[in-house]
Amino acid sequence: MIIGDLLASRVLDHDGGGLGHVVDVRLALELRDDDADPETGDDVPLSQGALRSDLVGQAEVVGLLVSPHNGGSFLGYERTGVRSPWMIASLMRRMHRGTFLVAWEQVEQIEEGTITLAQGFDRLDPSLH
Amino acid sequence: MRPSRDEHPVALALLRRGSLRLRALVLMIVVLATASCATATSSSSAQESITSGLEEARSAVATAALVVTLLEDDRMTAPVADTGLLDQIGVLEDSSAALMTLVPPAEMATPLQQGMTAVGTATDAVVAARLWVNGESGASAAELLEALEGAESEIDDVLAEVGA
Amino acid sequence: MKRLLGVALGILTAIGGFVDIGDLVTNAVVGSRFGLSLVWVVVVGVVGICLFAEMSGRVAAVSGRATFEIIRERLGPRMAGANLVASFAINLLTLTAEVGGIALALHLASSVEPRLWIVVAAAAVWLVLWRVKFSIMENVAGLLGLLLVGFGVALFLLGPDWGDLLAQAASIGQPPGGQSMGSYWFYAVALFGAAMTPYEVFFFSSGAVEEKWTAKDLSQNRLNVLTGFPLGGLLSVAIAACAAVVLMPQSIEVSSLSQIVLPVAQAGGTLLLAVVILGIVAATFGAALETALSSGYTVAQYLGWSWGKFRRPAKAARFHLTMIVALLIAVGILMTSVDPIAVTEMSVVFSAVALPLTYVPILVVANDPEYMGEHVSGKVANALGSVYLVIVLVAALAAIPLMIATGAGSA
Amino acid sequence: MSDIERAARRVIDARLHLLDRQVLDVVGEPVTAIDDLEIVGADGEEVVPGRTARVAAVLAGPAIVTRLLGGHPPPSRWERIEWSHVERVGTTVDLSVDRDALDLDWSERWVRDRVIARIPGGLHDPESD
Repeated sequence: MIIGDLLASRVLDHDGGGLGHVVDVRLALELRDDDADPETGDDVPLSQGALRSDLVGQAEVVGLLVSPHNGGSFLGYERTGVRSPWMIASLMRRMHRGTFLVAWEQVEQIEEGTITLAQGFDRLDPSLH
Repeated sequence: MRPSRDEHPVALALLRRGSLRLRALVLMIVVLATASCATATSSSSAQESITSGLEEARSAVATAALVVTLLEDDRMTAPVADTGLLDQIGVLEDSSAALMTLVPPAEMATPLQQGMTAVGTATDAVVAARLWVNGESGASAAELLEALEGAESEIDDVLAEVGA
Repeated sequence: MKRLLGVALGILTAIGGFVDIGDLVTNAVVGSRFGLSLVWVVVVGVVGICLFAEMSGRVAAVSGRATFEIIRERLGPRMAGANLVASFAINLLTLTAEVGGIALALHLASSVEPRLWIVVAAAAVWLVLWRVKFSIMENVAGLLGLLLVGFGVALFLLGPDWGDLLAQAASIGQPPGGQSMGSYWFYAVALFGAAMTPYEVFFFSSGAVEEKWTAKDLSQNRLNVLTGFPLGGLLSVAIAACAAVVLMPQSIEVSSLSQIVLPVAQAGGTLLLAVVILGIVAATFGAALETALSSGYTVAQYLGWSWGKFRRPAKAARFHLTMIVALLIAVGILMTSVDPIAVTEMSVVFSAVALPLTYVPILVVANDPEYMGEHVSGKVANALGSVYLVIVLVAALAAIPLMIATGAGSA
Repeated sequence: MSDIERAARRVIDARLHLLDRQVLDVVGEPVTAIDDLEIVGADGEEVVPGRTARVAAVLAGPAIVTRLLGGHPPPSRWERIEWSHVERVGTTVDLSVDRDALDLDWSERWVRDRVIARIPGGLHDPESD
């Protein structure tokens, strides 16, 4: 299965009621010990500097993000604390208000284009922080 | 030049099948296409076409006069002058082609005829100037400028008559 | 001292690199038809390109990610793919116009058939892309392009009525007699598109990665952008003013490169004319390099290929192949004896149409702390950025309807 | 419950943080953009909804079709990079292998060997003079 199969799928509750569409797939990355210090200083290319880059192991699927509105792009605003520039940020928030996270364990069935959730699934907070 | 509805089978098919918005769009495109093909038949748009063709020609003659003056004053090199005049001969060709392909209503036939003659005079004058630039003509700069000026006023006369 | 020289060099390069065939032609056409009544658009465009180039340069330097990588990350493969197709097509049009511009300028200097020059020009562009070091390429083209200052000199030698020019510049929204309002706004969009062509941003941001900018470079390049582009804008205004002073009174409408240099000849004679023609060759040559590179940058960055002039060609094979193909297509288009000036006018208008798709992702990522850390956009940059978001959207939406309504400005 | 949950981990969203990002090889040379991700069940078999699932591979090339147009190219045509080769996840995804060791870079190698390397100067280092 590929992530592209899940994205934009319709999401139904156990009784077949529509909940929205899958907009993203949440993963948990196993972190390994990291000894490497980012280089800093005036003469080091900035791009090699302090950007977060983690030494990772396995990546496990932990849940699906479901938006009641559409499967479109978020431009990265919805689940982070970024609020500027105001015009675009507020538009994106409005477009994806009501987005929730559902745990992978509560996904019952996956068919082509349609995903059914288990009875009594929980709507979890979608934010990453 | 006169597309009618039955000449647009594809558009018609779309009209029958499409959504309301699509139908409106197709209709608009057909109307626009019809309108743009029909321009030459109405009097006011014939006037517009003649005017814009003549204005291009006048700009070409004015450019040529400037080129001749500059070369005579040693402010310009012969290759630049030659290219400059060649470009303007191209402009005159275009404007003459634009006038020749018009189908004017009856009352515009005479000014159109005069316009084409004027563009012809202008072309002769610019071609003569180019010969002079290339050292192939015995004419003096003053004579050339006079010819160009004559062509310009001939164009202006027609423009006035068309009512620009 | 060396530092100071570096700054000076950067600024000079930015001035020379700002003006390309699009700016040359559009400014001269506008000057001959509308006088200086559209100068305000050049001002708006220059502030916009400063803002936009600064953001994309900062994003590229801090995150190491060039513009088109970001566009795909933020817009997803579909919308970014649409942007890629549009940007590549516009880039190709602009490249075609620039190569044609080099050929026209050389034709002007020599009377040798432009078709011959097209082949020579394209081959020379490719050779530079293939062989020459990035910084040398950038500096030489920029410095020689600076010869366009000849237009400014010409303006002073012409001794115009400055008060009248100022009055023209102040008559915003009031085209001179005989010109329609539709054409006026059409050329406003075209001028805006000429100043804010997306390729400048692709080139600028990828250049930041090519040259591996450091924190030190970041401030220096901000300085280059903020002084170089406005001075380049002054060059554009000088071109328009020359046309307004000499050509407009004689109702000469600019339709060819040879007309653009007439005011220079009148003011400064053959010497100044030679200087300006050399400047036009250099400026269009530099822009041809930038657009050819941009065609490679956009495709390679979208698909994740290795790219960059700092690599050996064999280490960025598909990138180099893309540029070769783009150049061949440009030559092919020019060989159909299409008028490069007409191509130029098309490319600046479509630049305005496609601009939002490139502008929005950059604006967004410049605010993302995951990419930018402490270098995220400040309040001023965001306020200006939002104002320009509106301008960019309005210009993009208005471009096509204006083009249809005015017959591309001919009405 | 998985091992990852007990170890240090970082939660990310696939589309936001992985898809369409640039993949670099062990020396920092670009390899591809991430076109999709393949997910498998715990022992590498097909995904069972609700049961542990993890990312098995980064996909490139034809797999992009799913996200561009929908539909599904056959898995035999996917160009894969095993997830075990993924070393770091940041604004780029960094591999622990050289790009020449990967199958999916064939088109770059083909263009290099058949076209670019045959043009004089194709191996010339532009920074050397």
